[in-house]
Amino acid sequence: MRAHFGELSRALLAVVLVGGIFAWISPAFLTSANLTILVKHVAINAILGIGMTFVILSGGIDLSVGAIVGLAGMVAGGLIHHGLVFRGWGVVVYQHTWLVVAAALATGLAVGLVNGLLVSRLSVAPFIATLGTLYMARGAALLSSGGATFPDLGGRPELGNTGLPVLGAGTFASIPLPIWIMLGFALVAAVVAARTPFGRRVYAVGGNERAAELSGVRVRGIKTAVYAISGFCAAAVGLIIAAELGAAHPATGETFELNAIAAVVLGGTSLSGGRGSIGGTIVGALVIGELADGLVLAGVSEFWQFVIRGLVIVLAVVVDQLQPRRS
Amino acid sequence: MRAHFGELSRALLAVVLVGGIFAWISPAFLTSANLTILVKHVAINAILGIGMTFVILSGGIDLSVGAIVGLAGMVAGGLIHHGLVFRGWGVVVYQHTWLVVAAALATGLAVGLVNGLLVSRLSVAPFIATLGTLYMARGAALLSSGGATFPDLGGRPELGNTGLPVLGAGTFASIPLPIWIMLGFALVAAVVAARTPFGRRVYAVGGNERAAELSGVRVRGIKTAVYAISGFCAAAVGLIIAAELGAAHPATGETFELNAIAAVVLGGTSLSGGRGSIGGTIVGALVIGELADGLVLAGVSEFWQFVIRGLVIVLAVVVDQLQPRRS
Amino acid sequence: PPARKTIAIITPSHDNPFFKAEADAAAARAGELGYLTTVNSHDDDAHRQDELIDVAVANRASAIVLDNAGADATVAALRKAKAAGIPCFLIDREINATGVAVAQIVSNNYQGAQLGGQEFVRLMGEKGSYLELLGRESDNNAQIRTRGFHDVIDRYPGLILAGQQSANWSQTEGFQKMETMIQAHHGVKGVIAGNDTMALGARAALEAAGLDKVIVVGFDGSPDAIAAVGRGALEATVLQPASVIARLAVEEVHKFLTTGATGAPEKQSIDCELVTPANAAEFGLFGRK
Amino acid sequence: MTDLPILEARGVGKTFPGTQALDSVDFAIYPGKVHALVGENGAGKSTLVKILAGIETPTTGTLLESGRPIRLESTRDADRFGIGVIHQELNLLPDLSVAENIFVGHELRRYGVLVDRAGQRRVTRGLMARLDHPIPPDTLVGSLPLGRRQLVEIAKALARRVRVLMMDEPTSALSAAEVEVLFRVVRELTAAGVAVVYISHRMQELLRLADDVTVLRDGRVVGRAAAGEIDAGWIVARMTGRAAEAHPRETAASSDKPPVLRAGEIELRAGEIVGLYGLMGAGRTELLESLIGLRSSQDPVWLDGARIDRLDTAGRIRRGLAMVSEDRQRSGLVPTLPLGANITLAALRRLARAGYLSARTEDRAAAAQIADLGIRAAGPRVPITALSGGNQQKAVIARCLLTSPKVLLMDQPTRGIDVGAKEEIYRLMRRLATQGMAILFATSEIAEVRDVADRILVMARGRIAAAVTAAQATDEALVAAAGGGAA
Ligand SMILES: Nc1ncnc2c1ncn2[C@@H]1O[C@H](COP(=O)(O)OP(=O)(O)OP(=O)(O)O)[C@@H](O)[C@H]1O
Ligand SMILES: Nc1ncnc2c1ncn2[C@@H]1O[C@H](COP(=O)(O)OP(=O)(O)OP(=O)(O)O)[C@@H](O)[C@H]1O
Ligand SMILES: [Mg+2]
Ligand SMILES: [Mg+2]
Repeated sequence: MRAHFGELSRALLAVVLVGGIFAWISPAFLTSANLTILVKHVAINAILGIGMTFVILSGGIDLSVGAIVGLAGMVAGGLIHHGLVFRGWGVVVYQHTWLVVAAALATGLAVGLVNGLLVSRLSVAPFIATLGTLYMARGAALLSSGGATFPDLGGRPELGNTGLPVLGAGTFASIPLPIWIMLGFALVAAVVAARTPFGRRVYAVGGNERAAELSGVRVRGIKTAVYAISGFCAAAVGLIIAAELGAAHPATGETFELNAIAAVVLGGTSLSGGRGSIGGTIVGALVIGELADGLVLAGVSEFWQFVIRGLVIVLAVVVDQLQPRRS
Repeated sequence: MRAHFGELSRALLAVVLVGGIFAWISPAFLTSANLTILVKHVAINAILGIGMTFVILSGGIDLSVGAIVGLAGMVAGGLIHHGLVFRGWGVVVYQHTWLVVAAALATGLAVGLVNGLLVSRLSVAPFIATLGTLYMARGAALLSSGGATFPDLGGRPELGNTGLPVLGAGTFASIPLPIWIMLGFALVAAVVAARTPFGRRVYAVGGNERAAELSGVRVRGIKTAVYAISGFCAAAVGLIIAAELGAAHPATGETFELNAIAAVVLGGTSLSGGRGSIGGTIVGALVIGELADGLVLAGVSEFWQFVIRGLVIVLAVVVDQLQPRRS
Repeated sequence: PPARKTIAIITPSHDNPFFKAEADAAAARAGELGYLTTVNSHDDDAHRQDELIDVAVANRASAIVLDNAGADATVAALRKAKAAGIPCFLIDREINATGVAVAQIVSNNYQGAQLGGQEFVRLMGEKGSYLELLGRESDNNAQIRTRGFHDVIDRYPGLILAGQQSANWSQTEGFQKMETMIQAHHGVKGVIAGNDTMALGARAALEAAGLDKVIVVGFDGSPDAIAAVGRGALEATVLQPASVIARLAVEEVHKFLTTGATGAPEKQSIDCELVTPANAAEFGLFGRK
Repeated sequence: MTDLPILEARGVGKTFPGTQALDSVDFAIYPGKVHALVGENGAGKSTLVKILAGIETPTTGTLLESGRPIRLESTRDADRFGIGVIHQELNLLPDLSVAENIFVGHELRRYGVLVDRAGQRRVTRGLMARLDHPIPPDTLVGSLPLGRRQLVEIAKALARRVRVLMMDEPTSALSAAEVEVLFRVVRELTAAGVAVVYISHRMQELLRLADDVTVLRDGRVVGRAAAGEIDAGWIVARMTGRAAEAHPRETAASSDKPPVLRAGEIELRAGEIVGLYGLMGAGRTELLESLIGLRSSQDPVWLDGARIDRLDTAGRIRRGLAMVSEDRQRSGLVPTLPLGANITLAALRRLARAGYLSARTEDRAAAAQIADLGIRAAGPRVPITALSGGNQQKAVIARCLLTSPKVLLMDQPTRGIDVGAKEEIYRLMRRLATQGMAILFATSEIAEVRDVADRILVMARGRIAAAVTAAQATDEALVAAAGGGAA
């Protein structure tokens, strides 16, 4: 994996370059407060990208992450607001915040598992399988509230379900929790990908499925697992966003999948599978996040933002390609 | 290609099944008026899918088609409304409608060429290259009018630029022109893909790039060409939509890429390249179009439409997979 | 017995409570009057709207009630419907043509924006710097609202627009953009937003940054926003009487189908109302209680 | 006989990062002659061929065509000079038909724009008939077994009118009968004045076919001679830098223990090496794949007294089965992983401590295998794709050995491996058998099966046609049994 280091440092160059330009345009860019906010915004896409990296390394793709973000937020919002309603018995059970969080994460995991089983057991093309669950999860999120927002996710002390907003607004060592969560996910994922049997098998499945099978890798199990991981990461993002806004909206996360995939690919992971790294994805997410926030700080108009974003994304890769490779 | 026939007929089964269900729910579904409208709606996605099929067969992907749809419409709209303004000379030149159409198509072709050159010459991953041009084309479309719509594309007789709306609203042999255009594109594309050296080489490049190169195929030329084709098709769609609406809006075509890719993949073309057919894409577009219109006719609520669309897309493939294969 | 007549109700996406309320109110009133309804959303995509109108024509709907997807891009589609003999009734947003729709019953966005602008000026005490969140910039209403705001606010030289960004009507984007904007613009005193969801996103960002004192004014009058105004999280919003308009439109449909005329001019404008902590309790789902 | 070489390399050198693949090599080929290129795995044979075919550009040196210096920038340049290649690694498109594969890039046309499909089919049928294998032109290449795909690759080269044909191990997946056909075709070509470069690790083939022999070692030419003047010993001595050694034949291990693997007619005892001999398409691959669980089988499979045919491949591997497949591109290598990770892939569970795979442990395990099997590579971190064909094959074998299987299935394990390395692998197989492993290996080479196996199973038409001990076996008996089923 040492080869990756060179690639990573090149991609980091893009981060520094883009950052440098913005720092020059806007003095506010390099303040620690802004950088903190920037990284906090990056966290969203980075966490999605981490799950997506596993999927793409295994040779698949996951379009459903954005819908899972929305659904997980709605599950949390619904449980905090209405509790679990058992119609027949006329009983309503409110969950403790931890249970709410667990339920939302479990939802993401479950949708991911469905993706995984569709892909691995029923041989549905990943694009189609996850497009299907995208629609279904989005539909479920909308149906859960009839399209409405669950506001005020602060919870009520008497029900023991307060505290969710901390996930979004809380800090530890004066760094926002979403950043810590991203760091935790990234660290675990980087180790899992690079230095565990599971991670290696993901690379092998993406590199050559038949060879992996003949090497004793349970290809179907690996494929199921990567989608489950991606679903879990997406649910975590759903919780963070709901916590930040203090509200859950069913359309949250629309088109997030595109940014997540872009972060992964910008980070040097090959869409055909088998090649790439978690570190690259984080750097890719940084480039995208820098652009999004930097252009806002620089006060660039919405329309020019499109043009510049497109240019920088392409240039980041072109410049990278033009450099002499040591192979 | 004989193998494809079996696949095609299976996919057609999905079309018939879904159609049958809708016909049973809604008596209006099987009227010739409704079927004509249905196919006219399908034409949009089918034409995009035809271009996309070439790209995907070659092992690439084109995310920029939706943005090209928007941009091509704006080019046509702008030329009809403002003509070509040469600031320095204070000259404004209005184009004849044919020139307007040509300019819009050339725009699509040009963006496609940029995609192709980025992918083939600069080795930018197709996802990133076309994501970049997506943003740039969308930005250009928005900037061209400051976000506003170009209304009344009817043109003025004294400028010789009337007639564009015919493209959307006209009929020939009482069948709307967009359907004829789709049929024309489909026929040409099917012959090109299956029966010409170019088409076979697209399959070869997608199947095994190295093998194709070693067999004397100009891989870079093929890759450039497929994106140009896709851009051209997208521009044609942009013109049709602008003609239908009688107006050009810069946000037209948002997320069209997803439906186009879905049509291609539903039609049995492999996202990893080298396998698939134009006929399959048309059938895939039919399934998607049937769902979109049928659910509306059946009076299904918006949120349930999501869920059902997701289910049907997945089921169409699962049922297909469960059938015994002859290999 | 003759089959019951169908009214096709087409609005933007129902994940926005405003359009949901509008569609629900129209469907409910139509049900009371004995009509069948189909309710669909065009997601602010003029092309999808064109398709939905096509389907309504194929389905031989008796009338179309439409909250449209673009003042110019809608005209051709409506002409088609008219040619097929289906009367169209526009609600909430108007189009740049007359004689195509039977009625255009709109909430006066410009007037509402001016109301919001005036209240914003008052809350700001006529001076200080402020930020603006715009809706999707390719959307007509985003442009009308910002024009309405500025036609009022720009008359006060003490009010300085420090920054302006589009958050595409979205709460998440409103949150993130506001977090970033306040990095570059310290000491802003107020935020004016093109709709309520962006305003609520901005409020969450300001709270997270400890800027509780910043004034936030929204637009739409969604139930969440009214509740937020009630408890002081938003300083004000502008309520568009969506439910009222939708019901009115259906009633005019009924009149038109039974008598051949609506008895009202084509263009009808219903004014928006300002919601403040003082009167928040008087409002319900996009209308007075 | 012409004096001027049709194609010549002068002082050609090629440096890859970390490797000097070729070092001032002179090499000339003449019309109507077969020039054999021999050398150990990684000696530089394929690299030289690729340079002459315009796929790699030389770092130093010049190329001459009929005495004139030329530059070959791409395969299309080579094509213009009438240079054709059959590559060591097959370059076919699995989703296209046989006919389409043969003509891709050089399609026959109708009306200038359309592919002349009827014409392509007709020519294809002619070519396959010439190769004695009438594969229908519309068959998808992906559905063909490896040997047949190699024939398609040969047909593809024949379809071009070439003046120079370079064949990089064209027979590695072919058995004796197909080799004879190929030789006949080569002789037809040379008779028509085509210059042929022929690479193979099978000495007997070389000596029968070649007019000239050039030996490469470590990227340098270490011997050049007319084929008539030399023998296999001469070649091997130049290749390896030492004299050829006769290998002693050890006897089989115990035979009274219960079989460790049992499936249908097959019984394998610990410490036993069983050869599976047969002609192309006899069904050896099918049999081995059903044992490892890649295909379903009717017969129950018993390993160490436990029934394993309900287990998936991973389960069987965990129980102590392992397989080296014949097609390393398709089911052997993971091209995206480096050499070390390719070697350790099947043994990750054993190498991990508490779920963590330390880089040191992994590198050490891989390095040990690299040394043990004599894999020529700078270290475990090099990309597997940078290895020569033979060394890639060794890496796949190393992977299987790291799982310490009880039963090792090897499908044509010495395909593309040089004589020296073959000896190493034979020695290794014997060593493993002595340590108690049971080995079942498929081969198309009679010499190999007689040298290495204790017992021989002959397959024909998908079933075991004969079972003999090595001592009883004669070439004639084996060939008769293998052909008998097909008659
Ligand atoms: N793309 C490459 N990058 C780095 N090294 C390479 C590359 N291709 C070949 N090599 C190295 O060049 C040397 C010669 O390789 P080559 O493939 O020519 O050997 P060969 O004689 O054909 O061997 P074999 O009989 O195993 O096919 C080997 O050491 C190999 O590792
Ligand atoms: N003439 C033929 N045409 C097409 N397929 C054949 C023919 N003969 C045999 N086969 C198929 O080939 C397969 C057996 O090939 P398999 O790979 O198992 O044989 P093998 O002995 O390993 O031969 P090799 O590896 O030399 O190709 C079977 O699926 C059989 O149906
Ligand atoms: Mg070689
Ligand atoms: Mg075989």
